[in-house]
Amino acid sequence: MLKELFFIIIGSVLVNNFVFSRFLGNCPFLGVSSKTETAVGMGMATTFVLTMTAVAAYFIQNFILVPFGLAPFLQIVSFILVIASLVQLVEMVVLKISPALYNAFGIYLPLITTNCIVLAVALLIPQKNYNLIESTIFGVGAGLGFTLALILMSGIREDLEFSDVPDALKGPAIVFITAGLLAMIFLGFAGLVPL
Amino acid sequence: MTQLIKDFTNGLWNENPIFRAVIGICSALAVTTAGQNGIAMGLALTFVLTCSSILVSLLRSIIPPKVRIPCYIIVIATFTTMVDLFMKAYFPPLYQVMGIFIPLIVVNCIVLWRAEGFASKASLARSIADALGMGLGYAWAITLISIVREVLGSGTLFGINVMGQATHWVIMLLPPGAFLVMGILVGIMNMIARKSVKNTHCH
Amino acid sequence: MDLILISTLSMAGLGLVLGGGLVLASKKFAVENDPRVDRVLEALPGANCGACGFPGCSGLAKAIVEGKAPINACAVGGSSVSQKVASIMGVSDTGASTDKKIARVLCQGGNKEAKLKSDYRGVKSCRAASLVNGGPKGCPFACIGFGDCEKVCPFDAITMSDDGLPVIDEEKCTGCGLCVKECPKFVIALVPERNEVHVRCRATMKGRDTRDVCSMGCIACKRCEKACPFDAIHVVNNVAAIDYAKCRNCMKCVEVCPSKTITSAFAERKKAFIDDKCIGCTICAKNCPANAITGEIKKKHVVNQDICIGCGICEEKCPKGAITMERAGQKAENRCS
Amino acid sequence: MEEFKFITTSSPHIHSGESVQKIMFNVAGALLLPTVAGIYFFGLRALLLVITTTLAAVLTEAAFQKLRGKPITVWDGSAVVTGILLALNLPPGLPLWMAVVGAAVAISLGKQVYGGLGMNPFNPALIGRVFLMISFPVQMTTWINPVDGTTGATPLQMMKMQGVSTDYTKLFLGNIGGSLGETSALMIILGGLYLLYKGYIEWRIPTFYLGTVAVLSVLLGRDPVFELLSGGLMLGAFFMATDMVTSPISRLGKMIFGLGAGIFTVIIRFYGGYPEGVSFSILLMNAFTPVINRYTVPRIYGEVKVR
Amino acid sequence: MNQYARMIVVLVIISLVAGAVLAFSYKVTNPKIQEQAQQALQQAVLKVIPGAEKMTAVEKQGMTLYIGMDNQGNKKGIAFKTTGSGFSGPIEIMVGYNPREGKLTGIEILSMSETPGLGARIKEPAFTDQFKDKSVSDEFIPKKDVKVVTGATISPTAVSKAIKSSLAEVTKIYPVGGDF
Amino acid sequence: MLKTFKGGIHPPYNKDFTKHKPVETAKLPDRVIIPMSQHVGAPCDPIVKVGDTVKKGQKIGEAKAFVSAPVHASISGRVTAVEPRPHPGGGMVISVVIESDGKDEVFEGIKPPKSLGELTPDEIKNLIRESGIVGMGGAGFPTQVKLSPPPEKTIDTVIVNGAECEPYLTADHRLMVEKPYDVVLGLEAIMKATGVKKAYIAIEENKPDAIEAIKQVIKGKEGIEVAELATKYPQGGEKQLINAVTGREVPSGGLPMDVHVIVDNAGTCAAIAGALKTGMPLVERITTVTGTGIKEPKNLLIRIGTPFSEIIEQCGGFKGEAGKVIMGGPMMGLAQSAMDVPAVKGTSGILVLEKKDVALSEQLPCIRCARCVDACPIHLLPTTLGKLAEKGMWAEAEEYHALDCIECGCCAYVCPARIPLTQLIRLAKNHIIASKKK
Ligand SMILES: Cc1cc2nc3c(=O)[nH]c(=O)nc-3n(C[C@H](O)[C@H](O)[C@H](O)COP(=O)(O)O)c2cc1C
Ligand SMILES: Cc1cc2nc3c(=O)[nH]c(=O)nc-3n(C[C@H](O)[C@H](O)[C@H](O)COP(=O)(O)O)c2cc1C
Ligand SMILES: Cc1cc2nc3c(=O)[nH]c(=O)nc-3n(C[C@H](O)[C@H](O)[C@H](O)COP(=O)(O)O)c2cc1C
Ligand SMILES: Cc1cc2nc3c(=O)[nH]c(=O)nc-3n(C[C@H](O)[C@H](O)[C@H](O)CO)c2cc1C
Ligand code: SF4
Ligand code: SF4
Ligand code: SF4
Ligand code: SF4
Ligand code: FES
Repeated sequence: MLKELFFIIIGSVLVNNFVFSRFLGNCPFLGVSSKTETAVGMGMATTFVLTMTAVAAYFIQNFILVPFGLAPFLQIVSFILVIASLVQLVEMVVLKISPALYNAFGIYLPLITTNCIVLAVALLIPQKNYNLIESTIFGVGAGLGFTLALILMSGIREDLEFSDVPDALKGPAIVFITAGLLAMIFLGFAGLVPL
Repeated sequence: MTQLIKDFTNGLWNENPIFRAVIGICSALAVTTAGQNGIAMGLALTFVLTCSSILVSLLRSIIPPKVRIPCYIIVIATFTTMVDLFMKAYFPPLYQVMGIFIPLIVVNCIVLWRAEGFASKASLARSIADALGMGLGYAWAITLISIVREVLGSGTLFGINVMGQATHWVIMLLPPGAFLVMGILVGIMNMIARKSVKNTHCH
Repeated sequence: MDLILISTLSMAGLGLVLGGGLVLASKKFAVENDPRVDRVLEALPGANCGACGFPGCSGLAKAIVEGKAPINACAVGGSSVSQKVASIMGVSDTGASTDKKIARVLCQGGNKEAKLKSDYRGVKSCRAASLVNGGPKGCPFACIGFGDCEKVCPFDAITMSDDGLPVIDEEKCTGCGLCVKECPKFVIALVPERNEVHVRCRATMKGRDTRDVCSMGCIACKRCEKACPFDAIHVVNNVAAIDYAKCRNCMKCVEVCPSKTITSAFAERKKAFIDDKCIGCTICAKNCPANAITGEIKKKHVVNQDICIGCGICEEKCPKGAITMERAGQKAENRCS
Repeated sequence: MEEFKFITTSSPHIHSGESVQKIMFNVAGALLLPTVAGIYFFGLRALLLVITTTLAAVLTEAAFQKLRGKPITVWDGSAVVTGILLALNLPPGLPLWMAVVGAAVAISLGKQVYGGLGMNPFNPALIGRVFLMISFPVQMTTWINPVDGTTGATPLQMMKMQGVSTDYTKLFLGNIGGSLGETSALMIILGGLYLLYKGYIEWRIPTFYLGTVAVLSVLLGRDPVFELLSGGLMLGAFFMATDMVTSPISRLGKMIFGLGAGIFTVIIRFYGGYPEGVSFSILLMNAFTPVINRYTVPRIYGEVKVR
Repeated sequence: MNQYARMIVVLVIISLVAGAVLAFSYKVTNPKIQEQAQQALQQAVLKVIPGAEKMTAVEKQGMTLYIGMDNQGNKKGIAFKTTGSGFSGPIEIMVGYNPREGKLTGIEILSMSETPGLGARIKEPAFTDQFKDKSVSDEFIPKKDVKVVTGATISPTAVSKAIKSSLAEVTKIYPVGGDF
Repeated sequence: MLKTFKGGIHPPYNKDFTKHKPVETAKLPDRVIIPMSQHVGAPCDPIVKVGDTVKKGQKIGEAKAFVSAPVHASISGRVTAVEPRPHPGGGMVISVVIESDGKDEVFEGIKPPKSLGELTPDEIKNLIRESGIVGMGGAGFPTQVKLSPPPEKTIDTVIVNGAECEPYLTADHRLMVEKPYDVVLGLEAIMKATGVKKAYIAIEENKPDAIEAIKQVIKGKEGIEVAELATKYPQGGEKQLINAVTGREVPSGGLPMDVHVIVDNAGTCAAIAGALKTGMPLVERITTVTGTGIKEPKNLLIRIGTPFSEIIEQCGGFKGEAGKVIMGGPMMGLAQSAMDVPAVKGTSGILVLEKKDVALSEQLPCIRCARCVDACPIHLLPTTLGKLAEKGMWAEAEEYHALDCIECGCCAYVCPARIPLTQLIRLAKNHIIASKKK
C-alpha cells in the first residue's frame, strides 16, 4: 500500500510530471513562473485546490455519478462545476479568515479554475480507479509536480533576466525552449516506477 | 461589417491564441504529433468556442456577476461533453489519440478567455466572428505545429511518407520536441510580427 | 426519460448546493474592498514609472485612498489627473493649477565641445564614471554622456545624440523628474514648459577656466545681464542664471551671448500683430521695451516686426485686446509619435 | 613636465591575469588525456569524431553570432570545450552526421539561445548528448568493444541486464566498451587532478558527487568501486558537473549540487529505465542551480541572523 | 436578498438545462458508442483468430474469453485480453489461442502508450507476427525466443510476460490438446 | 599560528621597490594647496584670506562640526588663493593656496604640551583634535571622534593597524622600522585617552624587521602585544583585522566600537606622538612614491598640500610612458587625471604604472566561476551584485548586502572575465545611499 502511494507521488512528480510530460497546466506555468516567490505561492495554492478537488471528485464519482449511471456524460460538467465553485469558495474563505494568507497566494486562486491540471486530475481519478487515499495522494502529487516545475522554471527565468537572449526569443519562446530542455531531462526518469 | 472582419481576423493573427497570446497551449503541445490531430482538435475547439460564445453572449445580461464563472463553465462543459460523445461515437480512432484532451477543452484557457473577455461584453454577431477567428487561429497554429512535429518525428505528412528515414527523430514526438518546436515557432512568429511592425512604423 | 430526469435532477441539485454555498459564503465572508482604489487606479496614467515613490500606479492609488499620499502625487498625470482623483476622493483639487514642467538639458558640452581630461575606462554609466576622479570631462560640471538619464526615463523621452548629449523630446516628457534625480552631474532640470530660453551651462569656475575646458561654456561676461529688458538673467557664481518667472522669452540674451551658451529656437520667437480693434491709445508703444511700436494717437499703431522681441507686454497692456502674439516660424514638426 | 593623458579607472588597478580563454584552453588541454585514451582504444575513428564535434560546435557558435550581428567570440575556447566534451560522451561508432546534429543542438539550443557564454542554464554538451540519446536511441546505445571493434554492451548495461560485473583493472584503464571518453578512469582522474591543481575546478563538486554515489552504493548493497569506475561518472564528476556556468556559486551550493547529482545518478542507475544516469542527473542539478543559488547565499561577514 | 436568490436560480437553471441536454445527447449517441466498442472488440478477436467470422463471449473462472467461429459454427480458436506493464503505461493485448494445436494464433495490441518510434513499434506486424503459431510451451523470453524491437527491450518484455502469464491461466481452463 | 580571516587574495606585493629605502625628507615645496576637506565629515571653513601670511602649523581651516578636523598650514608663506581646486579624491574642494617664503617658520603658538603622564584623557583627545589628526590609513576619519565613543559603547581593545596589505606601499613599514617609539607612544596616548588596557600592534609577517623593531620597544610594557598576521590582502581592512586579531565580527552596518574595538593606523599613532612631543599639528606625512612608471621609487616625508608633480619630480620623474597615476595602493587607490592635485593627509602613496602594465583586456560575460565569491572577504556574491548593478536593480542589490562591500577590489582582481565588479558595486552603493537620502 505504502509502496503504491510512493509510486503515485514519484510518478506524478518526476516520471510523469504534469507539466513536462503530460502537458497540463501550461498557461499558468508560463504565466507565473517569472518570479520564484510567486511560483511558490501559485504552487502551494494549486496543490491545495488539487487535493480538495481530488477528494471531491472521488466522492461525486462514486456516490453520485456511478450509482445513477451518469458518469459517461455528466462527469465533465459536474466536476468543473465543483471545481469552479470550490475555488471561488476557498478564495472567499481565505480572504476572510487570513488576509495574510490571501496576500500570499489568494491572488492566484482565480487562475486555478482554468488550470487544466485540476480538471485532468479529477477526470483521471475515476479512470485510474483510485481509492480515496490514492486519490488524495494523486492530487497532492500532481500539485507537487506542478510546483516543482514552476520553481525550476522560475529560478531559471530569474537568471534569464541577466542573459542576452535574442530579441525574437524573449518572452514565451525561450520559456518553451527551456521547458523543452527540462522535459528532455525529465525523460531521464522514464521507466523509474511501474505505472 | 468591417468590424466583424476585424474581429474575425484578430484571432487569426494579431491575437492568435497560440502564437501571439500564448494561451490554451496544453492541447497544442499534447495532441500535435500528427497533422490530422491538429485539424481535428482545431475543429473541435472551434465548435465549442463558437457555441459557447453564442450562449454566453445571449445570456450575458441575465447572469449575475458573482456566479459568472461557474455559469460560463457549465455552458462550455456541456458543449465539450457533446463533442466528446460525438467523437466517441463516430471517430473512435481519433478519440483514442486525443484522449483526455477533448474533455479538457473545458478548461482550455482560450474558451474561458474569449467568453469572459469578449462574448460577455459584445453583441452576438461580433462574438461569433471573434469565436470563429480565434478557433480557426488556434486550428491553423496547432496544425502547423503538428506538421512540423510529424515531418521531423515520423518523416511523414498526414500519414504519407515524405522524408523517408532521414528525419526519424523520436524526440520530436515526445514532450521535449513539443516544447522545442513550440518555442522555435513562437520565436519565428515574433520575428515576422516585428518585421511587419517595423514596416508600418513612421520614420 | 428516466435517465434525462435523473441527470436533470442531480445537476439541479448540484447547482443548488453549490450556488447556495457560494451565496452563503459571499454573505458570510463578504470583505469590504474600498472601490475607490480601483477608480483612482483607473484615473492614473498607468505608466508605472515609479516617479511618485510608490510601487507603481496601483501602489499610489492605494496610498491616495488611504490618505498616505496627496491627490496630486502623480507628476506625470499633471493637473488633469489630479482633478479626476480629487473628484473621486471628494476633495477639491488645490494647487493643481501649477504650470506643467518638463525636463531640459542644461549643458552643451558634448564630445566635440568639451575637452576630456583623462582616458576613462570602465562601466559605461555616468554615475559610475563620476565616481572616478569626478568623471572624464575636463569640466567638472559637464554632462558625462553615458546616458544614465536615457536609461531611466520611463517614457522614452530621452535619446543620446551622436555628440553624446541627451536630447529630450518635449512631447514625450511628462515631467516626472526621474532623469533629474538620476543625473550625477545635475545637468538636467525641470523647468516650466512655457520657458524657451535657457542658460545651458552650470560651470561655476572662473570664465577663463571654463573656456579652457569647453567651447560652449558660460564665461561670465555679463552681456546677457545687460541685454535683458526684464532683469531676468544674472551672473551668479561665474555663471548666468535665468529667473524663469521673470523671463518672457524675448531672446535678447541669446542674441548677445558670445559663447552661444544661452539657447532658444528663434523660430519660436513670437511677434506682435495689431488688428483693427486698435483705438490708438499709445499704451503699447509706451510700454514696449524695444520701442518697436509706433503710431499716432487715435490711429492704428504698427509694429516694426524687425525690432519686436516678442515679449508680449503690449498684448498684456492693450486695453482693447487688439494685439496678438504669433509665432514667426512653425514649431519644428518632425517628430514621429 | 611632459603632458600625458592618463588612464582613469575605478580601483583595483591591477589584475590577477586570469582570463576566460586561459581557463577554457586549460580545460581543453586536460581533456586531451581522456581523448588520447579514447583514440588508443577505439582507433582513428574516435579522433575523427572529436574533430567533427569540435569543428561543428565552433562553426555553429560562429554562425549563430554572425546571424545575430554580435562579435564572434569563438576564440574564448568555450565552444571547443563543449565540442570535445560532447565527443567524449558519444559512442565511438556514432554516424558522423549525428555527431554534427548533436554539436549544433548543443551550441544552439544549449547555449546561444540564452545569449551565449556564461548565460546558459544547462550544460551544453550534455544537452547535445541527451538530445541525441532521445532522438537516436538505437545508434546512441550501440557500443563497440575496444580494439576489435565488435559491438557489445557497456559494463553498466551488463550489470543492469545480466548482473555481471567487470574487472576493476579493465575499468580503471579503460579497456571496455562505452562512450569515447568515459572508459579510462585513470586518464580522467589525471586530467581532473591537473585542473584541481590549477584551481580551474572546485573540489567540492566532484568529491561530493563521487562520495554520494559511493556511499549510496554501499548502503544499497552494490559494489561501490564498480559504480565509481564504470559509466560516465568520472568524466561527469570531473569535467561536466564542474562546469562553472551551470553549477552553483556558493560553496554550500556546490556541495548540495554534488550530493543531488549523486542521488539522482544512483536512482536512475539502480531503479530507472536507463543503465546510466550521469547526464540526466547533472542536467537536473543544472536546473536546480538557480534555486540552490537563491537559498544558499552565504552568511556575510557581520550579518546577524534575524530570522 | 433578491440578488442572492437570482444567483441560485440562474445557476440551478443552467445546471438543469445542461443536465437535460447532456442526458439527451447521451441517449442519442450511446447506442452508436456501444456499437463501436463492440465492433472494435470483434474486429480484434477475429483478427487474432484466423478463419473466424463471428464470436461469442464466455465467462469462465472470472475470465472473459471469446470463442471465434467460422460461418459454419466451427470453433476456430479462443481469444482473451491481457494487460502488461510497459515502459510508460499499461499495454492491452488481445491474444488468440488454439488449444487443439497448443499454439497461439496471433496477437493484437489494443492500446498502449509506449514511446512512438521505439516501444510503440510493438504494434507493427514485424513484432506481432512472430507470435503467430508460437507454441504455448515456449519460454517467451525476449532476445531468446522473442525478437525485440531495437533500442527498446522493455516493451516487448512486457508483452511477452503478459501473454505468458495469462496463458498459464487460460491453459488451465482449456488445456493444450483439449477441445473447447 | 598566524592570524588571518576567510577570503582575500594574494596579489604580487612588489614592495621591493621601496621596502629597504629609508624615509627621505622631501625638499620644501614652493607652493602648497591645502584642501579644506581631507577627512570624513564636514569640510572646514577657511579662516585666512588671500594676501594673509601664515606660518607652519598655523590653523587655516576651522572645523565646526563634531565629525570634522581642522587643517593647518604646512609651510610658511603668503596665501595666494582661496578657491575650489581639484581634489585627489575627485571633484572640487575649497582650498587654500600658500606660496612659500622659503623660510619655513614655525607658528608662534606651537608649544610642546605636558608629558603624556600628566595629560588627562580629555586633554589628549583635545590635543588630537586640535592637531587635525585624522586616520592616515585611507578613509581619514577624524581620530578624536573615534576615541570618543558614546558611553554605552565600551572599548576594551585597541588595534594598531600595521598590516599595510596594499601591494607596493611601504610607508607604514618604514615608519615602524624607523620610528617604533613614536608608534608605541601614540598607541599609549590612545590607550590612556580611552582607558583601554589591552592593545595589539598587528603586522603582516612579511615585515619581519618591523615586527622586530616594535617588539624591542614594547618589551616590558603591560598590555601591548604584537599580532603577527598572515600576508594576505586585505588583511589591513579594519573588519578583517578585528576578525583576525580578536575573532570578533563587526556587525553589518556597525562600527568597530560595536565590538569594543578601536583600530588606528600606525601612521596615525605616529602623528599623535608627533603632536605630543612638539605640539606640531599634522602637517607632514610619509608617502611611498613607487611603481613601474617611476624612475627612483622612494619613501618621502612630504608636506601636506605638495602637488603630485613636485613629489614625482623628486623621484626622478616618470619612467617610460606613464599610463596611470594612482593615489594610494593599486587595490584601493584613486586614479588621477592631473598632476597639480595636492597630497593630502591620507596620501599613503603615489603609484605610477606604465602604460603597458595597465593595458586592459576585453570584458567577457561572467562565467559564474565564483572566484569573486571565494575572494570576497565579506562573503558577498560580487557576481550577483554586479549583474544587479548592470540592470539597475538597486533594491535587489541592497537585499544582497551591497552596502556591506568594503570596496577592497578583490573580486575585480580575480575575475577572469575582467568585469569591473568593484566599480559596479560601488555604483550600486552610491545609488542605494542616494535613494535613502531622498
Ligand atoms: C525517450 C525514451 C523513450 C523510451 N521508450 C521506450 C519504450 O517505449 N519501450 C522500451 O522498451 N524502451 C524504451 N526506451 C529505451 C529504454 O530506456 C531502454 O534503454 C531500453 O529498453 C533498453 O533496451 P536495449 O537493451 O534494446 O537497448 C526509451 C528510451 C528513451 C530515451
Ligand atoms: C559616518 C562614519 C561614522 C563613524 N563613526 C565612528 C565612531 O563613532 N567610532 C569609531 O570608532 N569609528 C567611527 N567611524 C570610523 C570607522 O570605523 C572607520 O575607522 C573609518 O570609516 C575608516 O575606515 P577604513 O579606513 O577602513 O575605511 C565612522 C566612520 C564613518 C564613515
Ligand atoms: C580593503 C581595505 C584595506 C585596508 N588596508 C589597510 C592597511 O593595509 N593598513 C591600514 O593602516 N589601513 C588599512 N585600511 C583602513 C582600515 O580599514 C582602517 O580604516 C584603518 O586602519 C583605521 O585607522 P585610521 O583611522 O587611523 O586610518 C584598509 C581598509 C580597507 C577597506
Ligand atoms: C571546468 C570546466 C568544465 C566545463 N564543462 C563543460 C561541459 O561539461 N560541457 C560544456 O558544454 N562546456 C563545458 N565547459 C565550457 C563552458 O563553460 C561551457 O561551454 C559554458 O557552459 C558555455 O556557456 C567547461 C568549462 C570549464 C572551465
Ligand atoms: S545628462 Fe547626466 S545622466 Fe544624462 S548623459 Fe549627461 S551626465 Fe549622464
Ligand atoms: S525626460 Fe526626464 S522628466 Fe521627462 S519623462 Fe523622461 S525622465 Fe521624466
Ligand atoms: S570589493 Fe566588495 S564585493 Fe568585491 S571582494 Fe571586496 S568587499 Fe567583496
Ligand atoms: S569572478 Fe568574474 S566571471 Fe567569475 S563569477 Fe565572479 S564575476 Fe563571474
Ligand atoms: S490549456 Fe491553459 S492551462 Fe492547459
